[in-house]
Amino acid sequence: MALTEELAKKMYTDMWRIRMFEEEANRQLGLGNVVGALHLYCGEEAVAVGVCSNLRDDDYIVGTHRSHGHCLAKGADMEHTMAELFGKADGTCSGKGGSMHVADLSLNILGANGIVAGGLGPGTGTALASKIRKSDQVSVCFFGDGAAARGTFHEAITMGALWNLPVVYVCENNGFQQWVRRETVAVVDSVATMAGSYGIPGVSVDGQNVVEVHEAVSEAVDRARRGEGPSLIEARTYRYFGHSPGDLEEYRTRDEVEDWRTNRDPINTFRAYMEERQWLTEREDEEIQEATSAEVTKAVKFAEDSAVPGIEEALTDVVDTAWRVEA
Amino acid sequence: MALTEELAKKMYTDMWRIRMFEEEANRQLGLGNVVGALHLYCGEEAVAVGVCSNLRDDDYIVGTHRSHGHCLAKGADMEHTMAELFGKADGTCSGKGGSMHVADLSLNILGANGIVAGGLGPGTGTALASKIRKSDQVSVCFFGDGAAARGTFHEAITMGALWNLPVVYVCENNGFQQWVRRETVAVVDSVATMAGSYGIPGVSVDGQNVVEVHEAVSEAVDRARRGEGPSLIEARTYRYFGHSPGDLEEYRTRDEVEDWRTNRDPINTFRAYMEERQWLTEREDEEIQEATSAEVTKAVKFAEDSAVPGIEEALTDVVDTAWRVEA
Amino acid sequence: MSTITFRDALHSAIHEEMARDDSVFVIGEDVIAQGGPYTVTEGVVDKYPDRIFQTPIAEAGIVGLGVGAALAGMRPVVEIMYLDFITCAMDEVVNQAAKMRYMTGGQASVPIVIRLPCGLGRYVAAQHSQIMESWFMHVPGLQVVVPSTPKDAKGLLKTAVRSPDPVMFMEYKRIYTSEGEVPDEEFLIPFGEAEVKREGEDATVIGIGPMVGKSLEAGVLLEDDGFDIEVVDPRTLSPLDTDTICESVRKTGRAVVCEEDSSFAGTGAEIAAMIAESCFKDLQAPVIRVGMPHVPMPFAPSLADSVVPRVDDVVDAVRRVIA
Amino acid sequence: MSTITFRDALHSAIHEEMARDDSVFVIGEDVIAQGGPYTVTEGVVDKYPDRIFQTPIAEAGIVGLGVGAALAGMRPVVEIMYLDFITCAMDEVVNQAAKMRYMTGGQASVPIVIRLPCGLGRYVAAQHSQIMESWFMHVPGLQVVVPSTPKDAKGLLKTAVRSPDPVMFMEYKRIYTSEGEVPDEEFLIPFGEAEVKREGEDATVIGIGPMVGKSLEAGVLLEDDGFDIEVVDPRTLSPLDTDTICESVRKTGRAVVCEEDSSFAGTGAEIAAMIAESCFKDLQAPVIRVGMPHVPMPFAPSLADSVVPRVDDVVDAVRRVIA
Ligand SMILES: Cc1ncc(C[n+]2csc(CCOP(=O)(O)OP(=O)(O)O)c2C)c(N)n1
Ligand SMILES: Cc1ncc(C[n+]2csc(CCOP(=O)(O)OP(=O)(O)O)c2C)c(N)n1
Ligand SMILES: [Mg+2]
Ligand SMILES: [Mg+2]
Repeated sequence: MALTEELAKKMYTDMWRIRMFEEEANRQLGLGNVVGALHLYCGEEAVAVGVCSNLRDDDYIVGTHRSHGHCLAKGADMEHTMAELFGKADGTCSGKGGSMHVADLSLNILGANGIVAGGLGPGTGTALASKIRKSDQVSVCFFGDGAAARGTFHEAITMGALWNLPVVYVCENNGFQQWVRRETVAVVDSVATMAGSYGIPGVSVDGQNVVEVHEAVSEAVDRARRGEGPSLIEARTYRYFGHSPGDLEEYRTRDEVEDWRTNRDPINTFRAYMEERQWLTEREDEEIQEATSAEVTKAVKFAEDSAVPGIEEALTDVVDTAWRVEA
Repeated sequence: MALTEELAKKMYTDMWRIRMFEEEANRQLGLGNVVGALHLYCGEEAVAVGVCSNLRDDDYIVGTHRSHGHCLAKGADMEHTMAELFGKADGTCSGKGGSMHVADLSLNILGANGIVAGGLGPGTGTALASKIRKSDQVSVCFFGDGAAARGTFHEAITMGALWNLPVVYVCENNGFQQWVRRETVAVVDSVATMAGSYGIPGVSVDGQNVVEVHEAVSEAVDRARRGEGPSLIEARTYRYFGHSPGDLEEYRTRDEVEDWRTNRDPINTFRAYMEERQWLTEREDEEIQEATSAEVTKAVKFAEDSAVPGIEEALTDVVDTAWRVEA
Repeated sequence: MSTITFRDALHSAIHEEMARDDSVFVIGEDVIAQGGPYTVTEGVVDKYPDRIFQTPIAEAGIVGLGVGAALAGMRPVVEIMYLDFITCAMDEVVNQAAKMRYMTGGQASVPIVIRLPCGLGRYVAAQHSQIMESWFMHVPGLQVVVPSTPKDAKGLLKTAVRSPDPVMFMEYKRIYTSEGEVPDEEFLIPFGEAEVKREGEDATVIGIGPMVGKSLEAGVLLEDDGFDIEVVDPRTLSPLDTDTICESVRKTGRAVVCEEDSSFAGTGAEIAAMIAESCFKDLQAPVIRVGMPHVPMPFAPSLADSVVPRVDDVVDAVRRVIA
Repeated sequence: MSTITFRDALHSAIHEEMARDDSVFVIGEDVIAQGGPYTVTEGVVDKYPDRIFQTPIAEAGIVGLGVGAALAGMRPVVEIMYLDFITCAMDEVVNQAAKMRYMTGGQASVPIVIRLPCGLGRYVAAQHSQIMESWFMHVPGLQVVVPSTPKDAKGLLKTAVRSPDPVMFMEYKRIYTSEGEVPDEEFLIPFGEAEVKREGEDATVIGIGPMVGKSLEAGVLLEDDGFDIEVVDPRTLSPLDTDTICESVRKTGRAVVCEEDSSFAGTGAEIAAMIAESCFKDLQAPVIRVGMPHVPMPFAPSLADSVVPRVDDVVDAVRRVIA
């Protein structure tokens, strides 16, 4: 999809929406309103936004344990997403899923997944569905660099490649796998290398540069939509927060984090790009940030006001009990 | 290991031992003495022999569902192996394992495995044991081309490579995966290509040429013994029989099989090689074949004479019931 | 009515459902070649070449893709060549397929059928003979279906394909060739409805899968003892029709639960515990379980035959429960 | 005796066994960093840098390598970060580790310990809260160990490391920080020996894992009703000490089986069925099961707390069984 000024503004806004949503979620965690595992996406915004800016509403995405950003970039509503993190009845998943399972099926956001690499098979399966139906929908599977070691990565991509499915595999290589540095547990530096095992294109891009991500994905999405099969795109990125609550961050220095925040921040980088093209005035920038901030505040209010689910809710949605066949 | 005349004679003999053992097993299947799934190795002898001729008694091998050849080449006794296929009490596994689970732990033959790619993890684990113990034992994992699609292939080799374990991954690419041709279900032609995902050497050799296999594996075994890590070796080969009983062989022509049997038979190829070097007289060849034939006859007799296991045997060897700790 | 085999019943169910609904498709290993090891998907490739996928050997991938296709509104019928290999895809079954509806607060539906040829076949030992229904029963979100006759096989498979939730469909290999009467017109069998396959007064025998046939045979033999047994076939283990089972046990006062799988923490454990709790006052003897001993399947035919429960074992158990 | 936490008990068991036997090693994700999520392997890397392996995210590979190392005579202690992820390695557990001794006719020994942090923790929903002991019980060849106190944790883990056969070692996350007295001198706890954790006359409560503690609390509350319960902790589910359980039930005539996992086809099903069969004549009331309803673990703390069995549920069940 061509990067117009209009699209760029939307992308810039989405990056802020993710950034501010995540920072607020973290604050709410501190307040005890959000509980459980909370894997924050700050620092990686250019990936979700660079990818989803190429997608139609009816395209599919599947996420990871770190998926608030994917959902928001694909169009999920902030209020219901926040309410889900709060475990409230108005959450996208009625409070039953939480951070690791946020999903909005109405937008073909199949959702976060608590199993590392758990989404690659199902994501590829949505592409199989599109192929059978001869629709021109495209599917995107997000996954972390750690996920690339799992067998399901290998099996899913093998089938995606075998049947030339309309799917784009997007690796968010943030250099960490929970509390360990990638280089201590991985055998190849770039996940894109692995594309060779599947005979599909593999490219590595700067995940802090939303334009670079957008363009690489644009090509891959077009290819997929034309029925020419999958691609593997690695975006090199970085996460600002710890893996999730309880991370002592012994595996990196504060300086390292500071360096990325200062010199490679995806929002700053994109702002500079837009300013250069005179696509963004200072005033517009302020407006975007203010509006986003207000959106987040409203989302928190919504989440706070939403009811705690009634305990009878725990017993529903196991299977569809209304369904019957006649003998 | 250098290919001397003496070693070559042993290898030539071993190829015949496998060929005749398998043909006899097939005959016994027809007679109803052998039952169950029987995956025959005829046509692929050069792989097992080319590999195992580089191994010491204390090196480890793990096999596949098609492993009689691996066991015999590593030194397993024909009588007990045949008795195992007969389901007799004197079988290597007391009749409890059968063809898909033949094993001889005393020779560090960890055995056949009924799960495709099921042996790659355990095989790599034996190499981990050798590394921890600082022994210089080497482990070989045999697997089929079909196994390379499974996630365990990916996970096991990743760890073998990560820790530089003394293991050689030997793919027997016979071009078939049960009743389908490899090209219809695989995305890359050569399994050796996949070595790139693990940063280890990957080579493809003519699996019908035992000398070529022997030499490639010799290098890989030396590398492993020196502590320099794993290698992936693909041997291109062919199986003469159907996958297992019940295979209608609709996926290939008789001509194709005949062509391999006539023009690319591993035993004929090796005979020619030895004759050229004057390592094998006609007389010796005859003697080898006669002795092997006698060995097979003896093995069948042994298997026939062996007792059917008593039904109480079905209830033993689940766990070691003799083991106790004191409170 | 026509007399057909269990295999034919499955075969025609798949063909009928594929004709009826474009979203039904087949995926699995060797499902085109020879129509799969049990020829159940024979001919599908000719009629629906775009709706059958012959896969690499990658069970986790197969089930994973099936889950995704189902989430996207398709109806995959997955064949796992031997049930034993589903162990390679348990995350996909348990953490993905089974929980998706719940975790999304009811948004998602995963209409996947996983066909699982199981049990002792032609003596292929410990890694090719397992059953494990009790595993699937224990997982909320999975439906577990165990047909024992061609009629049930057809009616239940057609229902399974239409179900909005995942179905683990057990196919005992040894009964593929068994025959039975099947209606010629279209029919469905609802989940959660046990069938009383023989009426009797003296004891209730609950049979799972092939143990239904063996229990019926036992019923004939037991007539010589003057015992008249009732045979109940739950047909689906989850949901489990506790009403029908309990009604029978309340009538007879005695129950034997028969499965081919090993008893320890098996299917029979749930059924026996349920009966012992619900029918406590009516029970005149302890509920007896018949099953395999707690051992892997041995290879040697002599050994394998000795551990799989037989008609005799049912007869003995009934005698004990009545004695 | 010293008072230490459950986590400390596991930690010292591992350190002691590694000091005693060079063949013991640790493998798992993040086991070096922070000593694993529960810090159980803290300090191992300093003392035994060559005997701890921090892995990629690859559970099938981890367990697979463990099986191989065990076959080669080592004694791996595997950490699976959350029990739920063992679903990614079920072939390795079920078809490889559990069956190897049997399939080789007794030649092979697979002394592997798989540590499985399980159950509800800090509200992490359906894919991070499972238990599934009944799965492992159902697999011949596996031993299933469930400590409920620091003392049992230490003694049973040391025994597990020495066992020649695979052990599934359940660690309920919510009791890592619970405290208890542990002997200062070395000790082992044999498998297959239940412990009566409270003596009583009126009813037997069989508690699994954290339900032991809840049952003991219930015992105190029930004193007010004038009820004196006996609490039996099986400690290992496979092998299961049926003698101790039955002896207690024969004495009290009443039994309640309590687990945190969902009841349907769960651990309690086996125990209840066994009691109902073995103690039929002595039972004065049906065996009651307490467990989670048949649902995945919901995320919302309010919901999660509502489905995990509490002390009150035990109290209610005892009142019902005595009524
Ligand atoms: C199968 C599985 N194993 C382990 C975990 C625990 N876990 C959750 S996230 C994570 C690290 C994932 O690393 P990566 O894929 O690189 O994603 P990132 O967190 O860096 O975004 C681990 C080990 C899990 N959720 N699932
Ligand atoms: C996990 C698993 N899936 C499927 C099978 C059934 N199966 C047995 S052998 C085989 C084909 C294996 O092909 P390959 O690895 O190339 O070995 P080959 O038979 O050609 O020697 C299949 C599908 C199995 N045993 N295990
Ligand atoms: Mg990462
Ligand atoms: Mg092959």
